[in-house]
Amino acid sequence: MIEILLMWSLFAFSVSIAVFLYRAIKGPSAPDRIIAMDTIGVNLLAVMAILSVLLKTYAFFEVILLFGILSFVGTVAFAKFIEKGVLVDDDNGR
Amino acid sequence: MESKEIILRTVTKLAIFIILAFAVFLFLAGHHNPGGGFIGGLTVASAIILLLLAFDIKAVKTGLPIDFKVLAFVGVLIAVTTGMGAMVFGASFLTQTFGHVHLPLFGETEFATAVLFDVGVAFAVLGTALSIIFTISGDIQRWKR
Amino acid sequence: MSVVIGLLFTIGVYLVLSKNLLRIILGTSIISHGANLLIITMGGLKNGGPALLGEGAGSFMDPLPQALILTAIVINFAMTAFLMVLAYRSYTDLGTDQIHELRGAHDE
Amino acid sequence: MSCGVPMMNNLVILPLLIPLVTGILMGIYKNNLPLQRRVSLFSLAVNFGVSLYLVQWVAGSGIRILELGGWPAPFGIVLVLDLLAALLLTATALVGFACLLYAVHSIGEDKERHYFYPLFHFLLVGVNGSFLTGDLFNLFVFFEVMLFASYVLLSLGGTKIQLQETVKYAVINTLSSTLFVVGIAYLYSVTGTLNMAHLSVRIAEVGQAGFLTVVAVVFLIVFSLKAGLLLYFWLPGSYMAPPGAVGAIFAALLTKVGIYVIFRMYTLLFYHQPEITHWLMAVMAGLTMLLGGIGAIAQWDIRGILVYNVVISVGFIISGLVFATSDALVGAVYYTMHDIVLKALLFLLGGTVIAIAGTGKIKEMSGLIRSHPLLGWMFFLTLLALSGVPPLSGFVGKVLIIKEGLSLGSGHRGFYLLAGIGLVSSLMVLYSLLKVFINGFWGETVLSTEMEKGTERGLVFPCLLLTAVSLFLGLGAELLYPYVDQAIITMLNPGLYIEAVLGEVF
Repeated sequence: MIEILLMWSLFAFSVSIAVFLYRAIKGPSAPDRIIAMDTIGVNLLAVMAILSVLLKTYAFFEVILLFGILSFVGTVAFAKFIEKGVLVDDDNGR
Repeated sequence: MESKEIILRTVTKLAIFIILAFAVFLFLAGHHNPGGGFIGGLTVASAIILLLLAFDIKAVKTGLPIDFKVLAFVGVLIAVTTGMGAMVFGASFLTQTFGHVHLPLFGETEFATAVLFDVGVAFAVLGTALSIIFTISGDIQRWKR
Repeated sequence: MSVVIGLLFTIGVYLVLSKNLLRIILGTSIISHGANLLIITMGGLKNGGPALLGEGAGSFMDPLPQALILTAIVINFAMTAFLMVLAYRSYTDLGTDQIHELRGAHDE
Repeated sequence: MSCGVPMMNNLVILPLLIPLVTGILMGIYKNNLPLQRRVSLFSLAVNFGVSLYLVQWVAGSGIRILELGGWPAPFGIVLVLDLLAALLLTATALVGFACLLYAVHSIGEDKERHYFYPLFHFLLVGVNGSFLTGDLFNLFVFFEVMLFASYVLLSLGGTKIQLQETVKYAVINTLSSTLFVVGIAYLYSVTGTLNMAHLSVRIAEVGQAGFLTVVAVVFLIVFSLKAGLLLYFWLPGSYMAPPGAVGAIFAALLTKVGIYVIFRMYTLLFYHQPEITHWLMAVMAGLTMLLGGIGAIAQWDIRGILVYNVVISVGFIISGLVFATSDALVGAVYYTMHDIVLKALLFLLGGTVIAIAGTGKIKEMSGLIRSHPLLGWMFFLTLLALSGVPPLSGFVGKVLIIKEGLSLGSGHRGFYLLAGIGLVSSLMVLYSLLKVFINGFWGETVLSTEMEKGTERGLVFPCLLLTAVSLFLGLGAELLYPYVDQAIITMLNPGLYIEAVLGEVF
């Protein structure tokens, strides 16, 4: 029973990733794209988590964490780039 | 302009420790599980990149007065030296060995020379990634002016 | 799988043949990905657990292609980074990112 | 399966480790230039000594292998040192020493600060590793190390020409490396192994059917791109761009690594269908020599002439492999060694001439022999050696290859043609270099000593060193012959190589 549920949720996540992918490609503005990419990242995390339940393995846990960190840093970088036009300040407000 | 990026900075201050702890965990997990020097180094690098994003080059450089290019070379040197260590004991190059050490706090602990190799790899990865980031971001600054 | 590889190679070759330096670099990168995928496919897609100790050991996959790809990816990453820097330098120094403008003029 | 005392086998990795560690140390102490210069030279001298010892050792006790990490051969990574590799290692160390000595005096402090020495040593790591490795994928890795160092060395200094040539060179080599990976993937799918000895066994079992021949041709394309065999179109531009010392080490080593790998692959792995692969190679070699010769004759820039000479010699060496008799192979290996030394010498001399005259165009220079007699006569000697005039080093290789070609020609008409092209190409080499000599060194002295753009001080000694070696290669051929002869035995009998790597199991 739980497996069918997991399968269906995997399917749902795939659909949502596809939809977000459309937004990321089409997205009229840059913030749209960034939010879409970030959400794709979150969805991927969820997919990995479900997979690790399905496959009954702990091996993906580190991957999930690491992916979360990287996606977080990436989103922050993009957001900052949009806001300020630079990624890394030379000397910030001092 | 003091209030700038206050959310980002606060989150960063908290998150940096989590990320670094996770990096150490990944690094140490590498012996029997997925993980190891490469990913550990990259995770530390991502933590420092987060610092760079939230603060600025100057602050990070005063906080971490390390030349990352040198760090990369030192890392490779460590990795190579552990390989050569095996030659001293008459085994083939890169042969790794391990033994059990009794540490006061952790009890019976496995200690392997592969860890030393991994330290080298971690340093090399960290150094390379960060020197690339520093170079590029510095270059962009110069270019904008 | 093979279709995807073919597709990747097609895209890559198309990009490499274009005039823009950035596109060429992306093209080489995509072709490398195609080659990596080829290694996986050629290594044989088999049933079996992931190549980890303790995880369903006994029937695990052939880890060699994975090791090869890991190495190839690292190398490809380094190459792409270097080419990007090179393209950037040639854009700032030579003032162009069009490959046909990088032609000739050796001894002049 | 490990044979011998493992401690002793660790010596095999020394030619790889010495430059690696030196390169790393140079990277750490990157601001201490005097230290860098001394340690670099010292390490290369040590490397040369070790290589000489290895030659003796392997000649005495057969092929040596080192299983990295103690993993037995078909599974782990293995380094194989046979006599061919040892001889080439020696030549590499020697040429590296001379080029570095030249570089110390010519490259300029700015480049020295920007990791010139680490890159130089990493280049040598790549080259030595390619010679030593017994594993196809490892070969790819070492190739990449070498290429990567060469990209950076090529672009070091960042002049316009260098940048634009590096772009082309890097893109082409990336593509050919990708093809290499593709070839590896196919080979792995058919044979399920990447260890060269193991591959040889497996290929011999299935008898190199059609698919494997296709793979062989893929590899031929890859390595001809790297070696500049027919697919040399990237070579002239990129070898002309860098400063003299870098150009010399490129010309001496990079193409030779490609040639070495072609030797290995087509004597160890793909030797079952010579009528396809070797025929293809014969056509490519012939065309390479002809086109390279025409290019050399057409050039009026001293670097251009030298670069096309590199192309010619690649074709010539490969034609030795095509003939594939033991004498021809001896000639090819001998000529390879000679060519490593002489191409470095030629480029160093060319670099010196350019440094003195301040221009590369031979029409604008004249009469240099009056103010620089030593340089002039060394150039003349090199010229004679390269075109194969008897007591000098080019002669032995040329005569062996062409003699074999002519004697094989009775069986196959094409070999006559190839040998003939070889002879014609010698003439082309002679003509093109004489053009440099006559225009540059003879005639009226237009440049007085005060007007010269640079000096030859410090630049002549490495040239002298290489000239001496070249003379030794020619006059001491008798001394060297047994070693080369023994190196050939492995090439003709893949069984020896396989037995050394895999033990008696197979």
